[in-house]
Amino acid sequence: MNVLMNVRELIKAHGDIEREVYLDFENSGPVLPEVIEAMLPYLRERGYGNPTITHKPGWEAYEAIMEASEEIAGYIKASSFEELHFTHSDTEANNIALLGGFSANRKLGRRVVISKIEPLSILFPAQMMRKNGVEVVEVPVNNEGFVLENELLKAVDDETVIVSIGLVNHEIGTIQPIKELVEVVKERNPCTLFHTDASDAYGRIPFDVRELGVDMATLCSYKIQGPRDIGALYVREGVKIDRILEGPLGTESLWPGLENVPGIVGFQMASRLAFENLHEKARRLKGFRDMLITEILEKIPETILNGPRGDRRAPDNVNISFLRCEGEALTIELSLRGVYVSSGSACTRRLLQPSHVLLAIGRKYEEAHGSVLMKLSSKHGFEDIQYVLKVLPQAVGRLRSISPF
Amino acid sequence: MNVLMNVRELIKAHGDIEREVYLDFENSGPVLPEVIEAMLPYLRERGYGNPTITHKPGWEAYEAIMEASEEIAGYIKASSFEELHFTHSDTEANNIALLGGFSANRKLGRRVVISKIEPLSILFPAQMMRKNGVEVVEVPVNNEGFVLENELLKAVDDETVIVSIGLVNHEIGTIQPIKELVEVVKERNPCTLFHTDASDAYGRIPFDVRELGVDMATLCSYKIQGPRDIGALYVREGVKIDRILEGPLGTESLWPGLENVPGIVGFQMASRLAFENLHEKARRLKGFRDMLITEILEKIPETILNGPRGDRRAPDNVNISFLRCEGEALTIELSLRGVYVSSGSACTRRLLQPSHVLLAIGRKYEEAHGSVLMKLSSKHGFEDIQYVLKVLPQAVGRLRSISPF
Amino acid sequence: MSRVPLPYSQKILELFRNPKNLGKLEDATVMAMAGSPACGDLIAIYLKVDDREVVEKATFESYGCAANIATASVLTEIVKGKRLPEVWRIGWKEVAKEVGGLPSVKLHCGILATGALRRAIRNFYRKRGLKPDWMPEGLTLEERQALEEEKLAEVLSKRLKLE
Amino acid sequence: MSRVPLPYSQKILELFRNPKNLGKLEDATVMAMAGSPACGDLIAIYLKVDDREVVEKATFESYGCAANIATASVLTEIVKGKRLPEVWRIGWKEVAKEVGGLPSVKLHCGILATGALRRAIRNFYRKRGLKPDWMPEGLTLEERQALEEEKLAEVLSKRLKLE
Ligand SMILES: Cc1ncc(COP(=O)(O)O)c(C=O)c1O
Ligand SMILES: Cc1ncc(COP(=O)(O)O)c(C=O)c1O
Repeated sequence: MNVLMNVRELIKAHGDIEREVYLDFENSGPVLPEVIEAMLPYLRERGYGNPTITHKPGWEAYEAIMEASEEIAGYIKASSFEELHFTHSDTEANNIALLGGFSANRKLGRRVVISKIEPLSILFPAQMMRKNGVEVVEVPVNNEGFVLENELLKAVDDETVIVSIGLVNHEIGTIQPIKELVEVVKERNPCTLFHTDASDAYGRIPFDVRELGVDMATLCSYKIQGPRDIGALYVREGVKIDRILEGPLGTESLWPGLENVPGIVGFQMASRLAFENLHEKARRLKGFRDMLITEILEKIPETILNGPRGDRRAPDNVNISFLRCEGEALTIELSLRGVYVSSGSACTRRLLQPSHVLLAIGRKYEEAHGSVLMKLSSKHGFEDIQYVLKVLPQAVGRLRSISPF
Repeated sequence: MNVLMNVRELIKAHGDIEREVYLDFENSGPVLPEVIEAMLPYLRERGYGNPTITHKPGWEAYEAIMEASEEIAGYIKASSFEELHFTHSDTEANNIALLGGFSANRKLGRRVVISKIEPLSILFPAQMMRKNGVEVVEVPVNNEGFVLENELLKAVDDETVIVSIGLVNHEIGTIQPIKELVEVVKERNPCTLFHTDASDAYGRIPFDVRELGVDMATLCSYKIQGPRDIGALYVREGVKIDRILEGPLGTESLWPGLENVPGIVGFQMASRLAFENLHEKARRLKGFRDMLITEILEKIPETILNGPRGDRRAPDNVNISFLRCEGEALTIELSLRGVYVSSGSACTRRLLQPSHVLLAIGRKYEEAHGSVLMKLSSKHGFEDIQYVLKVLPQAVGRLRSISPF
Repeated sequence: MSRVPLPYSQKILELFRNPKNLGKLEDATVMAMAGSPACGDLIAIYLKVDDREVVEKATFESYGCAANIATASVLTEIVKGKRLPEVWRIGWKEVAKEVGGLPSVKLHCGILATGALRRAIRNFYRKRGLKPDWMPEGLTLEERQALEEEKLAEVLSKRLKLE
Repeated sequence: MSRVPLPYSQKILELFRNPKNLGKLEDATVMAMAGSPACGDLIAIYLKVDDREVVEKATFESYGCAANIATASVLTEIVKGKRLPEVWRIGWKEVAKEVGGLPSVKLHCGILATGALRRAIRNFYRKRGLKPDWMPEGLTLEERQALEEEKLAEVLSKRLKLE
């Protein structure tokens, strides 16, 4: 297979790298060793049954799922473990919240409101709904990514079934004042359901679903270095959601089929690790984050920070546009030096357009094409940051030296 | 949590068991050690990137997915790796085949034909489609579970978009003559798509999708002791399928979101192990299968075999009804003795009705309630079979001694 | 959004393994059944009642799941030494509580045992041509539930044959 | 059901890292650009052409992805020593083949470089007031593609501002 030969050569071309710094936790990441340890017994010898069957390996599976539900429900201060539903991913949880939430509550109206900077797993299902006759309104944001409250108020009407606005933006780290936004929405229409994609908040900043007042919230495992293919949807008691697929029901009622017990146990452990000393770790992350931002903006000319600064920005998020530098070229240039990032360039995204989030905060196309997103993990150390700061000017410099402008 | 206390006590009540024999591979099972070994590097340190991002950990992920596609496509003799699409499960693959297959080809008509013994992951989506106005016809089977060809011929009309009939029945092991059925269908309507759920065939009996002539086939990982939460849908080149969910596309185009690389690698290894000496293992399995069937029918009175015998039955499938014995009670009774099985009783299934498969082959309700399904693995040995044969009469005897009739 | 199965309590498992008052009662004054093989749950209750209408002994037989067996075991314990009017008042809730709670999908098993018991009491008085004033004319929830279940199984069985 | 990205060939990565003929050509006879910063792909081609219309030297500058850089590098190699009529005939397919194949989502990068080259050739003749008979009046596929991409970016940019 030609493709396989190509990719093997690409990997080989990296040779021996001085240091590797993985900064693409937006898009995935290695699973933490403690998480793998926790999963192994459930892959090998425990709870390998189907939790709906009445025998020991089934009951063990059931026990594991209930324990994980209870623990994870606790981290987001849900009223009960019954409000937490595991899904195969955050993508799936977002789809269920929108499609299943709309379908179960369609008598409330025919409108869905989202912000202009939601991830594709919200934006694309919303666009699919629009094709099927649902009114979809995309509320604009300001140049730091904060939703414009007056625009939100205008968008919500008597017919609005669901509003979905992310708690922490996945690309530019804007921490949305969700509690206020929920109040704006509920005051206008108390029946409207409020969903928040909290994938980028969970395990990075503390939040309390009851205090926020949301009806649904999406949680993600891989973004906190848990296993892939597991996520969760918090659904406040009393809120109705339809299933999208059908099949044999397990203990989870939002999604048919066999529960991924090892995945659930891994998600539980990743959550536990993330919430251990959350504040302390966030402080440390912010230190590294600001070091990266300050030094890059200072040392590399023609750079722009995307998203807000300080406490209104997620502690792990660095997103900077390098003018006269195309993003995909930059990710490869950096990969060859052992630094792994992603970009909002049209080229990396394999869509015809650059990041809709960057465009929504007013970046020009050429600014969006040159953007680089770095997401820090609490496993990163000072040397990692220094290495990035050493390598980045070389990579940017090389590409700019090629550019015709 | 009350539930958690209960389940812990249930597990504890098992105490020390002389021997454990897991026979519920229908519903899940432990992952093989070699499979876990293959997955570990991809959880820890390799290919942990997103395969759509242009950096080393992403390319490694891409490489892993392509290698797995190619290998698995080879086992079912697909024309190309591009015909294989990973999904989160067999349940999901079946849903995509029906819902996505119908939606993309709806201009071909308004009918879907399935058999009366399809699994719930086919039956329930079909019922959902029926609610939405699709004509769903369920074709009856004979008392061994073979689809009645004349009924199939009657069911397929000019408006039939999809026919879905499983290759090996999940409960009674009937090996359907799919090639013939495809011919019957295609002769009547060459435009009709033929899907087969091959979850219970893959890795147990050899088959060739091109020889069978099917347009789509579902494969399952956990049933061959691979990881859960991974499956695949074979889609013949040229056949169109719509996505059901929307979101960021990975290398897989049927399902949005981040690919489960460790799961894919595990599925690949489980497949490799299953296809190693497939014929030899099948012969050995058939020996154990027939030993169980013969001895149980001989030694325990009032027992009925469900499904065919000999080469028309899956090598791993034993399904027997024990009259005057309720199935759920029997699964618990056996669990306490270390033998783990499932039952077609209404009670285990947590539906109001016993197995629709057993009813479809003409079993009475009381016969279906007393059914026990055992699925063998090639890891089972002679001692395991002997232990089951020792314990089963005790369990059945105890329950019958309680029965009022 | 109903969560599926709450697992059995420890007590149910214990009573499933070692049920009390098991078996036919040879010198029973009265017996009754509820459920059917087609339901997957059938329970027989045997009562030995003395002249003062006190239950001297109660036993059961069961074809059914663990919940069915455990509730019958508990019920036959509770009734011992009680007078029939008092026995009549034992509702399914009490039995369910006594076994440490029943998973919601299993409530009908608790109801079935109580239904069989009430049927036995009715039989007792019917045999003697009596109609105690404390006994309602119409069927109670428990008896109706048993009846419904039996009918459902019958209907489903018939439908199956028709096809 | 289009599979997303075919990864780059080894050759593209190699040329991305060590492109040939890089940089402005100070004594260029003619130059042309294709693409724009807004597209995320911009390429400049410089040609030094002698009196017999032979390309003595070709260089390029690029703002764009690895495919863009690699195809430009290959193209500037191919044209060297060739006469312009021959250079004109180099199509994007040839360039794509030369870099070991382009992922389908990246084909437009190969086309862009060829588009820039053809524009440079047109410029060469236009400056001299010539109209060689082998040069088509209308735009070729490669030139149209470049134009379309530039226009698309412009339209999208404008739409963004209007909102
Ligand atoms: C920088 C960056 N942001 C965002 C995304 C994905 O965004 P979304 O969640 O909108 O799919 C990607 C994916 O490729 C990316 O590379
Ligand atoms: C014996 C038996 N058969 C089948 C099933 C599931 O069947 P289906 O694939 O139709 O959901 C179960 C599930 O509980 C079972 O226990």
